[in-house]
Amino acid sequence: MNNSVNIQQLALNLGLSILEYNLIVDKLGREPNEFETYLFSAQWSEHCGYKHSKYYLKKLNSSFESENAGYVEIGDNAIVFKVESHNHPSAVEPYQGAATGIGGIVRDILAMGARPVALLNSLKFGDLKESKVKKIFNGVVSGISGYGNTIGIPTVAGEISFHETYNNNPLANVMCIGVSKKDELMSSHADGPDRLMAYVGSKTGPDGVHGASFASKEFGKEESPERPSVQVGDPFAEKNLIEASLEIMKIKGVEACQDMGAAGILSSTSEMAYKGKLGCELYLDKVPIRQNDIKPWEIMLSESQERMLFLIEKGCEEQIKKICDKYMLEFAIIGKTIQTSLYRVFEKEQGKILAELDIDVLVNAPEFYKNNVVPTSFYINRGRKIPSIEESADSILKRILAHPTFGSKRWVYEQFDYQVGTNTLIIPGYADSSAIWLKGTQNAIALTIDSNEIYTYLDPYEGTKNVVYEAARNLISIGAKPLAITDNLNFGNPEENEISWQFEQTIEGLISASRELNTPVVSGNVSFYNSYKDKSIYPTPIIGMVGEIEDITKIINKKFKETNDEIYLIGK
Amino acid sequence: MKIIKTAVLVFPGTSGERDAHFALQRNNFSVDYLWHDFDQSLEYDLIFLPGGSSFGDYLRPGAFAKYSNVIKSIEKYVLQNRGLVVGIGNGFQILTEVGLLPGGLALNESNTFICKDVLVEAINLETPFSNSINPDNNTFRFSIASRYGRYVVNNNEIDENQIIFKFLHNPNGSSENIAGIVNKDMNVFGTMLHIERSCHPFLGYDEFNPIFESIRRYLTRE
Amino acid sequence: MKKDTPNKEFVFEIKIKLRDGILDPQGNVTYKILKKLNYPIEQVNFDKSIRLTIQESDFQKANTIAEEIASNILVNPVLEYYQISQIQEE
Amino acid sequence: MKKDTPNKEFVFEIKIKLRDGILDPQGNVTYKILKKLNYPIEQVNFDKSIRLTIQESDFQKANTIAEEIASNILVNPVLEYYQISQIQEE
Ligand SMILES: Nc1ncnc2c1ncn2[C@@H]1O[C@H](COP(=O)(O)OP(=O)(O)O)[C@@H](O)[C@H]1O
Repeated sequence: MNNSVNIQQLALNLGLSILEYNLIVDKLGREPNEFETYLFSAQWSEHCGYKHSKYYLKKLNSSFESENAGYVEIGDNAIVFKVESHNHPSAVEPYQGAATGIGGIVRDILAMGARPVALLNSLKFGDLKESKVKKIFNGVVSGISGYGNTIGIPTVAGEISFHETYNNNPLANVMCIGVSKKDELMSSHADGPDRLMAYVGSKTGPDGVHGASFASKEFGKEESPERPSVQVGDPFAEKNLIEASLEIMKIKGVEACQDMGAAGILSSTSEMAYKGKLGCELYLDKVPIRQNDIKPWEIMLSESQERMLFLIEKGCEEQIKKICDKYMLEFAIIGKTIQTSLYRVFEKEQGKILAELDIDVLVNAPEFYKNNVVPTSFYINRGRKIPSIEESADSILKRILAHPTFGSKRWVYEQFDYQVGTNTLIIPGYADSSAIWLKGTQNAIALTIDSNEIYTYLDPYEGTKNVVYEAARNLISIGAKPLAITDNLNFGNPEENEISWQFEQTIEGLISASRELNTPVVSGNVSFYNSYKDKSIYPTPIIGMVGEIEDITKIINKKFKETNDEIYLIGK
Repeated sequence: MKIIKTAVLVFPGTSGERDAHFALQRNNFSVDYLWHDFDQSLEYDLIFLPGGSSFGDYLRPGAFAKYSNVIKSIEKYVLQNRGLVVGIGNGFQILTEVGLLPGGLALNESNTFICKDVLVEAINLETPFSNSINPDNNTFRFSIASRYGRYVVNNNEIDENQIIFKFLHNPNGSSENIAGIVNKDMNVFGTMLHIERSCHPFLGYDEFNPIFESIRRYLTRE
Repeated sequence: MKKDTPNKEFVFEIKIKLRDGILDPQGNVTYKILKKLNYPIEQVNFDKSIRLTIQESDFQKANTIAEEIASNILVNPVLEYYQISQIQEE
Repeated sequence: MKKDTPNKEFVFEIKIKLRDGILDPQGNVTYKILKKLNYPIEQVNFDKSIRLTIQESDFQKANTIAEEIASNILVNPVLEYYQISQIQEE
């Protein structure tokens, strides 16, 4: 198997391009072995590598790629927040897709050392008349309910719209907000050699090992082509992981933390070491596994849920193990940091070496940039005349009101526990934003999540600015001061010219609006390839915004108060 | 004022413990958290089993909590009538699973989780948990948040005077609109109503919480 | 059963199991608890079992419908597989 | 299975059903969906099915344990009853 033709073929089957493959060989000065090829295929995937978005995102967010989530300060508190998508999994298995989406974003916030205190979501579905769409809608809502409620984090606000552009590509974006004392935030950077890498959480199984079945069709004789790639969420383990992690982070000698998300062990260990300008060694026999026939590369790439990586000094293992036992979680030391910037994976300590790579080659996926040109569709859209309206206002109004996008969302949000934590000052349906009380103070965090796929389709630049403005208005409407933005950019295939242009325009719009409002973009996420049979969704940037309420007694909601009160319209 | 000592139990998966803590403190109870493997005798005036879930509720809500050490201590505590026990949500489910309260909690009629405010009426005001309620002002708004909130009980397992609260509009299909019950000795109270969420006007509820008020009155009178 | 129709009732059990390699959180936790209670348990699996009562003129037709419902509606093949069997009314 | 023990493995299925008169919301909701899709469906019931793999020296002992686990732990007698059966490993 270890001859060049096969390795190259494997690389291609795993989704690397020939260009990327050659780049790897070039940078390594040799051909990667089979195991290493798997590592590259995951670490250089769009999902981990941000190949098609890095160039733009750097313009947007100065701290891009440095920590798990961004934050703002309110009083002594750091408010940590981020939004994440789980669009593709939700299309395939709506319940588990949405559930594991929540799990992932919650661990991102947790990894910063913050206790997650609220969830929001933005959901996009196709035409509800289609039975397939209905099934996805039901599944996503009950997945959020099942997972979010069980881990005891309130889902306090959100938005849902229905449009045929999402018929085959639903969007499930979830935003999580956490609170930490400013000086207790956790780093995700390794800060010295010979620190131990501690694995905490559920066991590793073959969940979400992408490309596995695909690759094995070509290569595998013994591999089962039936390997599942759908992850199942275990909210009980997540709840335990939240409590355990917060306890572990209090231990002196615990230096860094990183959740195991996409490409689990591989990306968490390599990025943690790389950010600390170090290398690391891993011993795969130490990883707690769920089934014996799992392969080394599967262990590395597995996206089994509810796992965390901690970097610790020698000597605090026992304390951590005790906490893990208390919370019924696995604990193992799976490796350590080393001074040389190499990424080494061993079958076992002093055993066979499976990979030895320059860590910055592994971690730094190539960056693609296109010279975008304005697509003709934009001019066509811009040239559209306002259609003459024949229908009566009465019947148009009825049609609008009957559209599920404008209907009451009560059926949805009543399935979410929006009150647990008893910090929810504004519950769903009462105002355009929610507010979470920082108990012990007069302050609250104001929260909203917004998008408008029609605007952003017609003009991604202006549309995106509009969404940012809307988010800010929603915060202002309850008396909050907008502070910062997180975003999730849901797009089609970035290799297409039109999509690439849409993406660039969206970023420009975001930069412009966030400067105008003085609300920096502190975190975010990109979801590409939301397309089906070559048809991409409307560009859908989703904006989460966080604001500050200085005095919770001054919060206002949108209910009319008294008869004969006068109504004013402000603006034009 | 006599200090009322309360233990809030925490099982793996519990999420309502801090809510209970906040509410109890606002009502001037002193509060300790107790992890579920606690097996000493319980030197408290009130034992509070909060909401959330326990062990993921993966078999049935509350089913596995039964095997925690603390349960044996609670059984003794109840038998010897050493104080009061309150179970909210998952706490209620645990108390029925253990057998300290009759009946059981089944999947809501709607097959979905339900989080909303409901109106209930207090119909027995002669219990340690309801003695402060004014008969002319006995309707309250409380929050529910559960998927397994449908209370099921056979008529012959429960006496009329064990029912403290009834729903005005049944949200989940519970037998006889029952929203909160006590055991025969009237020292254990269970409900799916999140009474601990009704503790602060900022959170949309009255300051006055009839249940905490009644408990205080009962325990300080003795 | 309606008296005025020639149709018969057939009851099928659709047993739905998780595919190999798919996490079974319910089974896992139940296993851990039983282990802790010192039962000589090796494994616990949670399956679903759904009974469908179908009205049709003959078994073949009813069976086809049950298969269709199972595979199109009740089961997600990326996670699960199913077994179908006729059961006699108790 | 551990090689150094004389024990054998026995697998039991515990089928848990709702007692008569206890509403089955999952079954009801699924029934309504199927009805709407025009299936000739009369009734849908959701049961639980739990497989226990028990290690014991003989069937009798294993069966006693399975019964004990089922009746003491797996079933809430207020709401449910169970049936137990041995199954052959597939
Ligand atoms: N997916 C969701 N999750 C939680 N809450 C939601 C969701 N969708 C809508 N909501 C809540 O329902 C209420 C009404 O939402 P929406 O119909 O978008 O109204 P508006 O246009 O006035 O914001 C808001 O409080 C919103 O936060």
